[in-house]
Amino acid sequence: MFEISENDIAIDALREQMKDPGAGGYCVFEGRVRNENEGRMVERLEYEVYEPLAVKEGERVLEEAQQRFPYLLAFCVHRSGLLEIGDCAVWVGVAAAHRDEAFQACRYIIDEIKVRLPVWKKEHYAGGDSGWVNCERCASVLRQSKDQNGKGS
Amino acid sequence: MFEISENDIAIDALREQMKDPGAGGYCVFEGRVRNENEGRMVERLEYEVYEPLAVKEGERVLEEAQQRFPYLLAFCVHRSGLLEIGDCAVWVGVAAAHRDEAFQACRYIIDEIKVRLPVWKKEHYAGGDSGWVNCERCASVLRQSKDQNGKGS
Amino acid sequence: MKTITVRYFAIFREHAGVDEETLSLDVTSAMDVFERTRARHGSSEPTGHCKVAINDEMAEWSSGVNDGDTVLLFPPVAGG
Amino acid sequence: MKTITVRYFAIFREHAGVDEETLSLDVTSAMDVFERTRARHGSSEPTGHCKVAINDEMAEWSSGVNDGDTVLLFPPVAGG
Repeated sequence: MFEISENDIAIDALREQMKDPGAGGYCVFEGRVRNENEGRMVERLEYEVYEPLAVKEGERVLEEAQQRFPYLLAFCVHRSGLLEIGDCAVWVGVAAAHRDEAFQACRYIIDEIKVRLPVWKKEHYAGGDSGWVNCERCASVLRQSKDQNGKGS
Repeated sequence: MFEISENDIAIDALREQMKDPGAGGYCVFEGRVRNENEGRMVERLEYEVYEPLAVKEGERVLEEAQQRFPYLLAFCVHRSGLLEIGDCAVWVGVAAAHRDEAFQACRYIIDEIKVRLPVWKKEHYAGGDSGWVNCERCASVLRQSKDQNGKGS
Repeated sequence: MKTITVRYFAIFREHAGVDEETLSLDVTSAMDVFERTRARHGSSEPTGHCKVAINDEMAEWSSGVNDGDTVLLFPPVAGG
Repeated sequence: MKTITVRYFAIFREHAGVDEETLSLDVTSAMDVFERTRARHGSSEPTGHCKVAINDEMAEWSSGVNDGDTVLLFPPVAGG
């Protein structure tokens, strides 16, 4: 099950759901907001999520993980909105018969979630400015383009 | 930090300790008692731990993981005594700057813990009998030896 | 001419100054839509890490667009 | 002869019927101790997955033992 949440991720409740008498291994990954990225001090973070497609793609990732590393239970919740340092931005939990499937499925899910979902991250820096992660190149292209074309048509 | 616990592992308290503003990735593994092992129905489990050496070797494993996959925080707790199906037998948590170190350190720790610590697991089966995991070959050697030598001297 | 609704996300939305707009465009593919709106979304590298969806389904840049379609333009993603 | 305290764990303890015992043994190495107590701990494969410690430090089967040492005999482990 994949969900987008506008509020704090309810980790205790998620953990309660991850119970299966056949599960010998349970692996969790939490992505948290850290105070630094590529040498810049980060003060808070904002996630924009296009929920209809993010949920569809998230469910697809969980199914792919199930095919590759058969598990008993898997959940993934991704935050949207404004987050502070230390907040949980994404939570992945996998319960499987053995630890190898649990680790591998969990890793597969987070790796794919990070690159495939329509989710964008804006970092707010200590200096007061901000930037969209992975979009700086686009932005610089824009700036050149605006310089050349005036106010962008 | 490595600990042996005679009581339920206090997972919520452990999680509270795994906070660091520089941590972007946090990986947890829980080994749980499952209801089946190698085709036999398991009803409960008993861990015997030789604590002085288990703690020493556990601490060593955490240090090795730190050398290989530098992390910010890592804790590991292993149970001793009687456990029921679904109980947490071992808990490993690693907080690191990025997810790769978190996953790899966590996996290294559980893999080493399982094979190096003086910890023994006795499974109690549905039929009422029991067996020490990994020791059946030793036991069969003993039985032959006792058959040959009478009551084993 | 086709009536196409274009939706912008994240940095594209900030550059466009609108969430979405409905335009009359002489276009065949999703790529054509991206190029026609380049001045708004501010990117000149569609074949890079940007993505596109048509009517809430992920699509290819070569996918065809029909009259009345909604085209979603996604700048490089950064989940997790 | 050396006075050696031998401690048994898990299946070895069950077989020996005691946690530990102090014996007078004519031994040089940890391996010698293992072999002299074979009838008690019930295993004939010391070089397999069994382990040994001397005075609470992990040791090799070839490690020497001294008068007064405590030798800990560990059957195959199964953590986690």
